[in-house]
Amino acid sequence: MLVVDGLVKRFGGFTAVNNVSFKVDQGEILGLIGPNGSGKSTIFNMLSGTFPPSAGSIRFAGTEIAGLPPHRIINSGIGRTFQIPRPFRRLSIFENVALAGYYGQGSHSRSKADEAAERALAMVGLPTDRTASVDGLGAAGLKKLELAKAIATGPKLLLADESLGGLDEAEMDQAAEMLRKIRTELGITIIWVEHIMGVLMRVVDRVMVLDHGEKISEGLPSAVSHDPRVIEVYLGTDAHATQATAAAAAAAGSDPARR
Amino acid sequence: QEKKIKIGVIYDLTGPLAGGGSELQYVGAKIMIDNFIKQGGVEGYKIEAIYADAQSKPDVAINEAVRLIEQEKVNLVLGFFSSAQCVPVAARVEQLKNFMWITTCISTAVVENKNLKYVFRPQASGQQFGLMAADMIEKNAKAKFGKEPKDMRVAIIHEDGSYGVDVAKGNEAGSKKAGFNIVLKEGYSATAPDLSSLVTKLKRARPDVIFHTGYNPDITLFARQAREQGLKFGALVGHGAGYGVYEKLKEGMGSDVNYVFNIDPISIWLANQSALDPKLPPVIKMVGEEFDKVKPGVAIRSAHVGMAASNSYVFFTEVLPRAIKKYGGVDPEALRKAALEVDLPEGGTMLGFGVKFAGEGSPIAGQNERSFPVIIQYVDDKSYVVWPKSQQQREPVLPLPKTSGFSNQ
Amino acid sequence: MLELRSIDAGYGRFQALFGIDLDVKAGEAVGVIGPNGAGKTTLMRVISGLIRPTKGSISMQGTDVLTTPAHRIVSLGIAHVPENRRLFPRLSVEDNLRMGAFMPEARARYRERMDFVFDLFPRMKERRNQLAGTMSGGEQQMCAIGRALMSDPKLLLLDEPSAGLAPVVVQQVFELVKRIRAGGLTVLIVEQNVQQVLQVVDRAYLLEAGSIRASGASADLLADDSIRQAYLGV
Amino acid sequence: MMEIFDIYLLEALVNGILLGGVLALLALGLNLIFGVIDVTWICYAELVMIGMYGMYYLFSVYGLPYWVAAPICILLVAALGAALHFLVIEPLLGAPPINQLLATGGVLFVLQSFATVAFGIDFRNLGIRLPVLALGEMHFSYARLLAFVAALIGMVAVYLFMTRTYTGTAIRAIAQDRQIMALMGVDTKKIYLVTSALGGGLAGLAACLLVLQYDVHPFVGLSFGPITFLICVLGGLGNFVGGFVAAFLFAEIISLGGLFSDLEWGYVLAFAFFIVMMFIRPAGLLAKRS
Amino acid sequence: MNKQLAWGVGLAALVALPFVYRDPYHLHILVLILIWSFAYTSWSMMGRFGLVSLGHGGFMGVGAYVTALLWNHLGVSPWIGIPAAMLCAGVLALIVAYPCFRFRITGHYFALVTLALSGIVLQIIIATRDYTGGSLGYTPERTKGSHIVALQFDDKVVWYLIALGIWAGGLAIWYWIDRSMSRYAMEAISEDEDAAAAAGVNVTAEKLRITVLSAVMTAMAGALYGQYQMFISPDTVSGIAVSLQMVFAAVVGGIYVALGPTVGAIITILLAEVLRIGFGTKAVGWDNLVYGVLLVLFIIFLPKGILGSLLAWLKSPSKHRDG
Ligand SMILES: Nc1ncnc2c1ncn2[C@@H]1O[C@H](COP(=O)(O)OP(=O)(O)OP(=O)(O)O)[C@@H](O)[C@H]1O
Ligand SMILES: Nc1ncnc2c1ncn2[C@@H]1O[C@H](COP(=O)(O)OP(=O)(O)OP(=O)(O)O)[C@@H](O)[C@H]1O
Ligand SMILES: [Mg+2]
Ligand SMILES: [Mg+2]
Repeated sequence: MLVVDGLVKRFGGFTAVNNVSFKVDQGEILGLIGPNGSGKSTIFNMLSGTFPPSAGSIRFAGTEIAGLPPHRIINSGIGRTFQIPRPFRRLSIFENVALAGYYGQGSHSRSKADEAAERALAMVGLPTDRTASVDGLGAAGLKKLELAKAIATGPKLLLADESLGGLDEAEMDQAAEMLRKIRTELGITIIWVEHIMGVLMRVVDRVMVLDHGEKISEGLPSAVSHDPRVIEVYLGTDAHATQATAAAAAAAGSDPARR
Repeated sequence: QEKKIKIGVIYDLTGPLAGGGSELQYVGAKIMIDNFIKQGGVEGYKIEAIYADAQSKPDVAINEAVRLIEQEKVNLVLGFFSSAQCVPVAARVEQLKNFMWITTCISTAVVENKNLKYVFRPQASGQQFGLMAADMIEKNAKAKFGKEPKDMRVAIIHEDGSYGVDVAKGNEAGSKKAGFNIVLKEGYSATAPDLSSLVTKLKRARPDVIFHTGYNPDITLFARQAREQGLKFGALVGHGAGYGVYEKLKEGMGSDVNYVFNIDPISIWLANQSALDPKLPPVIKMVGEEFDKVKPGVAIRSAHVGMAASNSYVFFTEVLPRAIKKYGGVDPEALRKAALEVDLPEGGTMLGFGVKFAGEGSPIAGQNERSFPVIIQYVDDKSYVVWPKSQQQREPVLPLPKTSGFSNQ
Repeated sequence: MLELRSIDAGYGRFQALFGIDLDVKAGEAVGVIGPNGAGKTTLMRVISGLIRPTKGSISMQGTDVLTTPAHRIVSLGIAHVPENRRLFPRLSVEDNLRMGAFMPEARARYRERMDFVFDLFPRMKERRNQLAGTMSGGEQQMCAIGRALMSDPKLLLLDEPSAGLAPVVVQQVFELVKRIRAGGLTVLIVEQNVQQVLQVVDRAYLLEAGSIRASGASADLLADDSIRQAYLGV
Repeated sequence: MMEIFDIYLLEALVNGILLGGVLALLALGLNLIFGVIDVTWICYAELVMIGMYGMYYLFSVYGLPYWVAAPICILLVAALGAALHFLVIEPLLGAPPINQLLATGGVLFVLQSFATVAFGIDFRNLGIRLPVLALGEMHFSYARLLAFVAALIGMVAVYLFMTRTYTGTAIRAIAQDRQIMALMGVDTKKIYLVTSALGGGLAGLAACLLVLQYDVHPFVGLSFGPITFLICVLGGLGNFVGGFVAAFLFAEIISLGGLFSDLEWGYVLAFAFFIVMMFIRPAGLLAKRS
Repeated sequence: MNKQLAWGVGLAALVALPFVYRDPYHLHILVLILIWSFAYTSWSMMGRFGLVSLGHGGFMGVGAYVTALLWNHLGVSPWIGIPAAMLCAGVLALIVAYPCFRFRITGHYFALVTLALSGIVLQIIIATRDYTGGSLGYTPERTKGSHIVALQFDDKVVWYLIALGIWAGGLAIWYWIDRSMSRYAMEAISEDEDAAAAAGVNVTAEKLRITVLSAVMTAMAGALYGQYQMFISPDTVSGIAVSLQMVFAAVVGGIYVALGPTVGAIITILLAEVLRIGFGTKAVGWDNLVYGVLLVLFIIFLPKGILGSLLAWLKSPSKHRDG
């Protein structure tokens, strides 16, 4: 459903993303990993229209979306979360999500927006009353809110940037579970950026690895976690690699939802 | 019940116009009003004055006028320095059928084609100022400059407010009539931080005479930059406002102020007293003494003070008594009828001119048809009336003698 | 080295910490773990003087921290790497590091410290002129730790230093914590990554809802079943 | 048409540069306050006005020599800047920026009316008349040359101070994250004090030089206030070199615009230029493009 | 329900007022307060969302001058002239605001671009004095007596009712926006444009809509002011001073609550009048000094504005701890 070809982003003289091409299939969860500063968030920013690519094409559901303004892209069915949560503090939790429901779907209907908000909030497990304030949310709550906002825009493709950062282990499991549910229940395709391998590898179908803005590896989690380059630049040599491999293996063996 | 006339007096005591001359006008009017209060009023009517500060803002002037008329129930409003205030206030006064006695605002636009019934201005108009300036140069061109009028190069520069624009119109009309070669005509904002390109243009245009209308900071800024950039010319003719306040002019221009011309209603202290109505000289003396009490140590008493004092005096001696005696009161209608009947010959006011208002039907209804300004020249810290001939105290010094820094000789 | 006695603290009318007692001895590495919103960050802020407790006492090497003005607390040898990095986004990396050495005591050794930080994070040397705000999350975290180290502290407070970092870097950070300790620095570290942090620290406190629920040597905590279940997801 | 390219054009060009010096001098302190620590002093030009009155009183009334009066005046305005900070800005540091803008707008009002009440409405002037530099047909004012040189030296000094010293770096940092400055061992109050005093001092410096060229009256600030703000933004907030260049551009537009057309259209042109530049280079003239 | 009743009663009382109390000067002040309240409310439409415009003096000037110029030169009735003027202001707002929003010019930058705009409008009015009367000001030509086509009435009561209606209309628009999704969008935009865009909001379009609405309403206020005062001048309806005056009054009253700008208008206008009359010419300049000091104090101690702070105080559970 998403075909990216030769994507490039330069900041001044610095190339943050260099000629990256990939595909995402309907209904899959693609893990996007790579060292800090390798260009993951930058790719998200281009996919969601936050800024235009310097070169390359992005085709989503058959139409070219590279360089479109963000609201058009969101309306066409791409939703995103931010790495560092960016809630609207002057709006209530419900209003935050209803806003996304109203504008994100391009339908501009009040009742549909409220409906979407209620569904999204229930999905992530946040209160659905209209007045609860954002200020009461902790780190985990804010991450959930980010997700709820993204879901409420009614995306076909969800870009999730580090949904687990700052969560404790139990919460991470919950979040991972949630992503899976979003995929299965709402049929939303997901690209997921994450540094916590133990969780990521368990959930994703496929992994793509970036380094210095270039794609260095792509494939099944079990394969990627054995890739020596990936281990060198990203996983490190010890526990993580093993943990990742273990997670990938465990998932492959136990999860019936996987083909 | 006690008989009383309530007068609302409005000038700018704060804001940029205050220092431009409005405050001096206020002093002059107040001296005269206090004088009549001290005398116990006029024809059995006690006088009560309510003063207001228009803060150099037209909307404040409107509000104050409305308040004085509707709230304080004054019988008339008197004063006003800026034409930008006179125009709307006059319209309001007409609408409210009150009475307005303008001592200053000189813009022709205040009365022209307005068909004002209740508004009177004993003062000369801005265009008269401009015409007078051109007249003096025309008559002296051959003798002093050795040129035909058509060879005279004149430049007209002015602040772009109501005042400067109006006077400049007069300058232009007069120059055209005289056949001068107008080499430059340009307006600028009185708050402009820089006039150097204007000076450069003047240098390029090489005028014999510069007609300048400005307030104060811009006049000194112009003079300073003209000197610094080496502008030379044969005469500088100013038109009141800032040019009327010699003290400040001297402070800003230093010795360059020598031989500068200024057009204003004559300073009452310069008026040829022998040609005035004999009851006026003692009044002039009184105003001078009172003024010295308010502002001690001033070298040349400002013409502004006398202007407001004289114009107020006309109201108290000509309009008010007639209204009370002949028309039975101080209501606007009585005041209006009385004002229309004022008929003073030349020499009938401290400013030398007479008073006769244009009546209904005239395109300048409410304007004193007998008023005229005079041209004075500052020479060695003194001022002399040099134009028109009838008032002349000495011949104008034209063109600038070599001793002046601006001299193009 | 650092002693907290019955500290109460909060934000306005909201109380976040209740009677906290905590000790850190010189040369030790101590961890603080606990669920979101437990008050871990608040605890760190209290120690570095960003917020003042409503009750209790804190002393650093015998000096009363609470009577020291906030900006002098760094001079006592306490450096705080705040949650979410909090860099100066429109200053260059180098200027950010300079700010870390603002105290007169630290300025003298500026070059030396700078080299130390650049050795630790070669990426920072590469990006020294980039504006901090335009760097990736991980780069920013490095810069924040580097900035704290510039003041040559005795006690380093780390608030979730591994958040958002790539696994290699997380390992590096924990390596670094070990190295810093080896260099004689005392470390107090708040982490969500319980598994790993317990491998680096000697002791840890478990904070829940503003109170200390448990404390002990890392090995003991790792062995504790209830803790394993609640925080290790095992 | 050719006749326009004469010696007078050159003179206007140079005069534009000299006016640029005056504007650059004014923009210097404002750039520090507004551009760097992100605090709005709408009343900046009014501080200059008070400084000019200070010079008038010290020089003309108390008879101090100019070179003695000037430093005193600078200190005076510096103190005023610090006071402005502690009385008005400090309580508003946490409030929305618009409140700061308005509070200092109120101070503008207060200073104008204070000057009216305290110094009267008269126009004052030192009466110092500096010599003139004449090069053939062209004449230039020493007062402006002086301002130009002061602006240049001031710009370089402030630039070095901001980039080379710890205090300078802290000043640049403080607007970005005030709360954690304490973690760096920075006393934020002191930094604000230093910056405000410095900004005030620069306003004082401008006052000392402007008073040689302009009459002082309570409303003299109106001539300079808005234009100074525009220059800071045009140059890029906090960018001292940019501010310097912007001042000259603005001055040239006013000067040449005034030469080629009416003086009053010169300003329309300058304002329009500002708006257009904002669209072309929103981050300032010298900003690197992304 | 109760609230609506209170509103109804309040409005009825306001409508009835001039028939009971007819002191002309006080009515004059009331009309001014209503017209300015409407202008300040218009400004706050965008000001409350962090779009600080210093260009509204320009829009007001366009509203007043276009209406008057059309009437005097072409004889176009203000009934057509006012909509035309509003259109002009809207187009002007569009021309300036579109690139601003497109190029992400926000905060200080936006404020100063708009400041330049009001400077330009002012200068143009002055420079084209042959048509606009320049700084002398401009007077719509009078017709005799009350003339509906000319929108000129001698009776202050008529003006009072017109101003009241417009003012109430302004509030209605405020409430309409307040309850629409646009408010959510604008709140979101004012906090974080990228995040708002990621929620699907067309940031540029939303900002433009509110800006144009605000400009158009302000132009209407300018036109009404001109029709009522029968005099406009660059100083009273245009330029930077007028822009600042709007921002001042609105913020002093409170820009986040509907009646805040109205309270701001009441306070600033009354305060200025009372102080000026109180000090009179006995202590020249003191009224402005006191006025300025009071404004500064209001802003420092009531950062949410007078009404905003009052409401917050009434709502806060412990009434004695106001922040
Ligand atoms: N600035 C603040 N104002 C008001 N309440 C706050 C503030 N900061 C934190 N809190 C509240 O104080 C409590 C403790 O917060 P704290 O940040 O110390 O938790 P934490 O343990 O660090 O959590 P996390 O793991 O999410 O970082 C929370 O309930 C939080 O909502
Ligand atoms: N606006 C910008 N200007 C200059 N450089 C930028 C800008 N935005 C990002 N970069 C650089 O681009 C590179 C890629 O950044 P990006 O945020 O995409 O990394 P990331 O893969 O998301 O890293 P992390 O996992 O740490 O979040 C980084 O080196 C960053 O410094
Ligand atoms: Mg990222
Ligand atoms: Mg925390």
